[in-house]
Amino acid sequence: MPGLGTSFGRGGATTFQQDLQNSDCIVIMGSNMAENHPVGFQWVMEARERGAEVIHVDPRFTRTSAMATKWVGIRAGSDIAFLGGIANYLLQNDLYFEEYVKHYTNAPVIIREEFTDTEELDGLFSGWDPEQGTYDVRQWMYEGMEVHGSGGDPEAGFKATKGEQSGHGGHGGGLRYGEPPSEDPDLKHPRCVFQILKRHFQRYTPELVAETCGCSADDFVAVCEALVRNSGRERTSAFCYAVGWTQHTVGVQLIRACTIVQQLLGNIGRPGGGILALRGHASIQGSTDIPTLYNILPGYLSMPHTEAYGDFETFMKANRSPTGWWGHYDAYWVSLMKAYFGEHATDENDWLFKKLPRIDDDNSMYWTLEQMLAGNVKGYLIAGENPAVGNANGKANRLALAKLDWLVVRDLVEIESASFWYDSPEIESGELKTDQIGTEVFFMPASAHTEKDGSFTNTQRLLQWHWQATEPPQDCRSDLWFYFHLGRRIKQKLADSKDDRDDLITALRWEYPTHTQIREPSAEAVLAEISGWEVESGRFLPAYKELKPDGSTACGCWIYCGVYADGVNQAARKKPHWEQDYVAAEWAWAWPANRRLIYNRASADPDGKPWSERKQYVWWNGEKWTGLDVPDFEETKEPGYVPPDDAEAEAAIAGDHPFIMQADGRSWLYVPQGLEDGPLPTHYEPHESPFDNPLYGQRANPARQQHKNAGWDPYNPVDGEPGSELYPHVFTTYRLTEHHTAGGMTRSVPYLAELQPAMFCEVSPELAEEAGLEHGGWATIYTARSAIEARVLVTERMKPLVVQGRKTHQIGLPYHWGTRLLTQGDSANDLVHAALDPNVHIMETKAATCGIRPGRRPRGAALTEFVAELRDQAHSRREMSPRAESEESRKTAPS
Amino acid sequence: MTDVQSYYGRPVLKEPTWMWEIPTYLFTGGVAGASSVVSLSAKLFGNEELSRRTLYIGAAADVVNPMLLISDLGRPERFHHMLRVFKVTSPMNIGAWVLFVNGGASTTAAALELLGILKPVKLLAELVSFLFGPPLATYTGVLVADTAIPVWHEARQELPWLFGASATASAGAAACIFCPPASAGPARRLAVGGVVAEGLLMHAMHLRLGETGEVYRRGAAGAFSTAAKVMASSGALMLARRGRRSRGAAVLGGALVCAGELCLRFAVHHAGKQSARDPKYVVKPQRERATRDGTRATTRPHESAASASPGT
Amino acid sequence: MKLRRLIASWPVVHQLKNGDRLALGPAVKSQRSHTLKPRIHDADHVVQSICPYCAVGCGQLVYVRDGEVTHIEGDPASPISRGRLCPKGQASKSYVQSPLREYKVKYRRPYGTRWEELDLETAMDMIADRVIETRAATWQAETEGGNPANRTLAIGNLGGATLDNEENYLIKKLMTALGVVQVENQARI
Amino acid sequence: MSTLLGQEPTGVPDGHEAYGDEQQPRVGFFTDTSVCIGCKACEVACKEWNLIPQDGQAWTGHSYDNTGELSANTWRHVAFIEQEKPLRTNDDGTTALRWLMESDVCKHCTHAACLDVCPTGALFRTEFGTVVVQEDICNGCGYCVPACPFGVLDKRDIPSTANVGHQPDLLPIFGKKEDGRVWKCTLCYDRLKGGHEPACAQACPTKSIQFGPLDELHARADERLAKLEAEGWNGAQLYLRDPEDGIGGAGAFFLLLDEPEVYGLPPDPVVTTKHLGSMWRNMARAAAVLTVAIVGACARD
Repeated sequence: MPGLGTSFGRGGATTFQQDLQNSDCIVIMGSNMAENHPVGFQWVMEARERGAEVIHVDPRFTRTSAMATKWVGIRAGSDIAFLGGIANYLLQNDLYFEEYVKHYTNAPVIIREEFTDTEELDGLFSGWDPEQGTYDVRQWMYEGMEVHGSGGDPEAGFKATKGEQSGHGGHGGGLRYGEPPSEDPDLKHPRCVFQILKRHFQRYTPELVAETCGCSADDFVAVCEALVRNSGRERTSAFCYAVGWTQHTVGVQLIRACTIVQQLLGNIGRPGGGILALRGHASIQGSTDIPTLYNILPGYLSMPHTEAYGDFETFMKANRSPTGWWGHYDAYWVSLMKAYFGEHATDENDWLFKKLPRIDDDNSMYWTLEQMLAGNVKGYLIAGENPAVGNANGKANRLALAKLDWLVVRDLVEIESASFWYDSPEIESGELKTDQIGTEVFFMPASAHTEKDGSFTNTQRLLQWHWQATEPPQDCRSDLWFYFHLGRRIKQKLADSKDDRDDLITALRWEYPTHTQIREPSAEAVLAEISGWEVESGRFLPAYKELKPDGSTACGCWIYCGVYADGVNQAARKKPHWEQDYVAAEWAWAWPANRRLIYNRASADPDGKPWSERKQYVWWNGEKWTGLDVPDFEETKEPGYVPPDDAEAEAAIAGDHPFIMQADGRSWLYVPQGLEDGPLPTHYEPHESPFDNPLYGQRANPARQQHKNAGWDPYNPVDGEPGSELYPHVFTTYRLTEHHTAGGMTRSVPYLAELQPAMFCEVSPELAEEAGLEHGGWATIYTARSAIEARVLVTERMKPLVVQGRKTHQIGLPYHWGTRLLTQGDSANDLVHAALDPNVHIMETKAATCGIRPGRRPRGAALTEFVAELRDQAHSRREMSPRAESEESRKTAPS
Repeated sequence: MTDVQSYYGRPVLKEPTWMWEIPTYLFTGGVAGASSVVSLSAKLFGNEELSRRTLYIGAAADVVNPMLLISDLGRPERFHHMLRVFKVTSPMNIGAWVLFVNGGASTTAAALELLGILKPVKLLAELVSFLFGPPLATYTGVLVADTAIPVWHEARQELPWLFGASATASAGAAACIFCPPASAGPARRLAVGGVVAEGLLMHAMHLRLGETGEVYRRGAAGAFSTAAKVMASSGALMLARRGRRSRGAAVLGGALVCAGELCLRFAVHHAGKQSARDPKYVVKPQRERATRDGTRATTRPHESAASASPGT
Repeated sequence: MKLRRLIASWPVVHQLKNGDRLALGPAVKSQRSHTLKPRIHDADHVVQSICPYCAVGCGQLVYVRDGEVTHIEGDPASPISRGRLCPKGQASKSYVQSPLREYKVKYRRPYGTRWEELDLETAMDMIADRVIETRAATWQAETEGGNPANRTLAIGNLGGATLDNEENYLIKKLMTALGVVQVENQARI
Repeated sequence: MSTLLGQEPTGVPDGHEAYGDEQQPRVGFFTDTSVCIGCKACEVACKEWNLIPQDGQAWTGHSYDNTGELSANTWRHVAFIEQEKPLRTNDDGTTALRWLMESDVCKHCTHAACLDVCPTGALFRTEFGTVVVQEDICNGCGYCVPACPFGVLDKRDIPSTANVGHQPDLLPIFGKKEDGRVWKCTLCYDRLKGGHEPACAQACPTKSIQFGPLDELHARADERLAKLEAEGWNGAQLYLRDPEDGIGGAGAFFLLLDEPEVYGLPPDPVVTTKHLGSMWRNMARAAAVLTVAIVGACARD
């Protein structure tokens, strides 16, 4: 996530789960860790048993809250106000870790004059272009810093790096020798980051937090005090978050807000500190590192855009940061091309740069969805994902599948995405008719994890190998098998093509050893390629330091370089934990360079001494950096090292700057480039919210992506608009311990199906009373998109909140259910709209508005009518007096 | 009883899984047990008619008994596992042995009687069955009482007596049906006396059970116990008033008493199920006892040191 | 002889002989109970694996006999999970052996009303052809603006967060070579 | 059943000592509900290991508990109780809300009624001091079902599954389709014999379920209780830890945060065979009187 990436330099969790046991205070927010990561939660319990405070801030009282020493209930989608409030509390009361902030963050850096803050512009930053609905990010730059290509220079034909790829410091712009041109070490300059930050959050007072989040000011202050009490030289606090933070139209900025708090408290790079991003899938971290994403190549290298780049050199110049480890961008790039195309990629042909496919600004999942609905997408391959249930606006996703010419679905069981053509809710409602759907569907049975070798990258950047236990039965095949043999066939069929478009296919290195009669490709051979080797000697590379820009090295993913060092599968190391210390450096392999707790140079003070005995981790012993972990720093670079004026790349990082991926070696409180919606997090209301923004005239994130005028994604009227009263409540979706995501892996398991056998909604006794809901009965929940039914679970764990003096109800909806498998029910995602975060195009499943009424939903065509009727009623009311705010004047044609 | 806490009102105990066979067996077992005593006693005092008839009645019941028990088993083909062990701690195991011996003896005796051979062996068999009859007629009281079901366990003092009386009554009544009134005198006395005794014992049991006994006034148990009272007493009355003179009255009265006794066994059976179904019958008495005598089932913090006692 | 053995095996005899007078313990132990042992002791081999559900990354031990998974439990050696698993991870064997698991390719022809059987090889060949045809028909060498595009926007690939790194690597590598840019996974949603 | 021989109940499990030198130290469970996160891994681990059939998919609305109770097909059951009480008495009271979770299991009583009353010896005391139903012996008489003061044992009424050794009916006329046997937690007898800890204890993510020699567990539990008291936990108490209680203490005991009945547990259970001696004597008297009465009735001719 760029939230972490732009702040610290890498988009991965800064720490590892076992280290939570060293925390003195753990704040779990945007996550229901006990329920969704139960085994990882054992480390939180370890900490609690050692006396640590465990604080859970969440809209619901969950199994995590039950274990916490304190629970604070807040309104879904108000987290930035809460975190900004903490930052303000620290700044106003001088409770930040001064020495850490001064040396390790960009607090002293002075920002150029053009920059204007949301405080002045009523919720907008300078550079806002209302026509485009985007920011000109150049106005956010460090003072005196020349704007750097990928930093967003439209004239040069570049888009600002963003999304996952920006997760790397946004390449820092053209810094000379790693130091910003102008800074004020005393943090006094009115335009220095520290002062800007102070002003930015000055109105985020405890009272405002209470009014916005619906919690009490005392509870909020108690959390601040706990964090202060447990941070500093002697103590550290950690944050754990999950998609409760990411799945918002302000998802990235939400995580940014947390990074600011942790930077001010000096908790990054230190034992018991850090920010632990809790990922939901076995290899979701891996699928970003080695992306199955449109906008990046392995190791977060940019996919080329369609804008004119000129030649390879310009592209490199644009992407290579003069300073920091991104200074070797060309080495990483060329090594990747050598891995992809072998001898076909040469210096002469610019490593085939001209042949590479180009992306547009947005080719993300929901953009593709829109294209599918428009009939522009013909073929679709789905591997281990269930968009018909798991994606926002499920109806649109299912209707889109029906527009395809051909569809391949690979899974262990027949999921809803494979069966939409005969048993989807749209078949029931008559919106789809089986014999009128032209989609050709291939269901390909997949292998289970026990039937193939391979590695998962877990939530703490750890690559763990799983060995094959049995042969895949009958037609079941691994995805490795499927894509390898698909590629092989295509290569064969196009072998003698002279067509330009087939050049890359012909050039593609696609030779992997296979075994057994099904000819399963060797996963270890692929891992070896990912790790990389020296082309001449074939010597496996030990680390990315050895990658060269001259084509002499091949490496499929530079940040994974070394996972196959010495020809040994490092990810398969299984040395028992009782034979090593708690860091367990010899269990599997973590990127980068097997570092478990990254930025760990920050666990020592500027002079290289541990901040305290109690919290020592990595330190300077006089000759080199040493300690419990692999130092995340050049081993022999002295703490006092000052880069010379001509220094480049890592040489330009000073000895007291721990964030080596950043151009200036510091963590970024303020992000001058790399983000679409502002250098600082700002509280915006969710896209759909029953409330106005108490801080600014700008109600919601101005840069958020909406599908205005899109019939397939209608929105509820929001606060202030007539019609909003039809959708008065806030709902949030989530997972239960007993099921996994869209249910494809759990609704098929009898022992799990019986533990949570029905879709239900969680409501407070007060709401039940108001809406006439009966515990154990049925309720119908509806939005402008659709209506679903659920069993009613009335519980004290749901509390009505008083926000802006108004009582508001929140409704909890697990999203595991679909029309098939052992336990069936309506999909919560059918209610969710597809307005997106501008940086990563993620949807807002965690906070939107809805209505609820007792009883089961209408069946068949009556359902669509029911939804349309309410929607039209609401929208017609809105037409009468649309919200004044320009950005809100969207029309939504009923679908 | 709202003052009783429970887990969503769910039962603490499991309902007995026994089906209709068991209460029926409680009845037939009683008939068999008591009849074998009647048979030999009658012979002793020269009432050959009564003796022979009751011998047959007892034997007939003893043929039915194992069938009922086996058909109630979850794995009938394993019925013989009952005799795998000899467990004094298991009334059912002891019962199985008793039934085995008594049944064997009474049926042998009946067979020899029928064939009119091996007199001494038959006499021995009758003696054995005379000795095992009374335990057969009463152990079922222990069988039922030796459970966690409050309405059964708390009545452990009365149940063997109650079942004994019921057995006597039903054996007598059965004899009244199959025996000419002239020689059925003792049988009538047993039937009437049994019913009277049983009435008194029922009363005593209810006094002891108090609130726990209220299940006998509710649902199936209530219906059966009312039916039992009405039929048994009216039958007894009929036997007492006209049993000596009219064969018809004897048959009808005997049948009514038998039906009544059968209903009594079903009443007890259902009372047990109902008692298990509602947690209050388990929790309330235990909670009261716990607060009265102090419980050791839970250990509070301040006691924890003390409770680290030997024997663990 | 046989009878003697039968009598000797009669628990009642053990009761009297071996001091378990109440027949509560050793006397009544059945033959099965005597020879009982955990089925994982009969495994042909044990494999160290990783849980396929969330990203905690718990270690698993997969026990195999006659080519079938007979049991899956936590791997005590893992420093992360220390042998523990959540209900999902614990149910991995039932997931792998789900009663609903599909073992054969299923094919639905355009406008078809039912699944048809299709041989795996044929299916692979058909899919390869679909990719090639669609790509050829929708290839975009340049943008309207005349900038290089080298792509097709008519094919998309979804999924990856539940797959292995090696699988994701091949997907991205192949799709890039094919000019398929609409590659996405759950990390986005 | 020591009481039958006139002794008072002790902490020594009936039948355990009969093993002589085969005897192993008594093992059990200490279930500490103060760290239970209600994930139900124990329920699934148990079913996976013991190959227990699925138990039906009924949504109860009783918080997150859709299992309901221990039964023939559920040997670990996690109870969920939502209360408007603070978790700690010393809380600032801002969140007077707590969610109790407890993983229930067979108690493996020191004096076990089910074991006493079993007429076939299918139930027996193992060398580890645990109480186990032998599936190859049980004939489904069902006597242990009402005998258990905790309502643990139950008859399996669903068709026998392949994994449980099901013999063909010897008596077709009485033959039954259902499994018909009684099932309960075996404390993973087979795993114990193989030197492994029970499946539920190994799975438990937070070690709310602890397995080990009973005396070690007792020490640990007492320590834990003291700690919780110091931290001011609301209603912390040990359940069935005391060898002087009505069942002579349990092999599987608990740390609860409220009264037992709140979790569906009996507040003061007593082994049902405690009074069996007097019951036998009482029966003897009844039998004697019955004999006399009948003889007397016949004598009056």
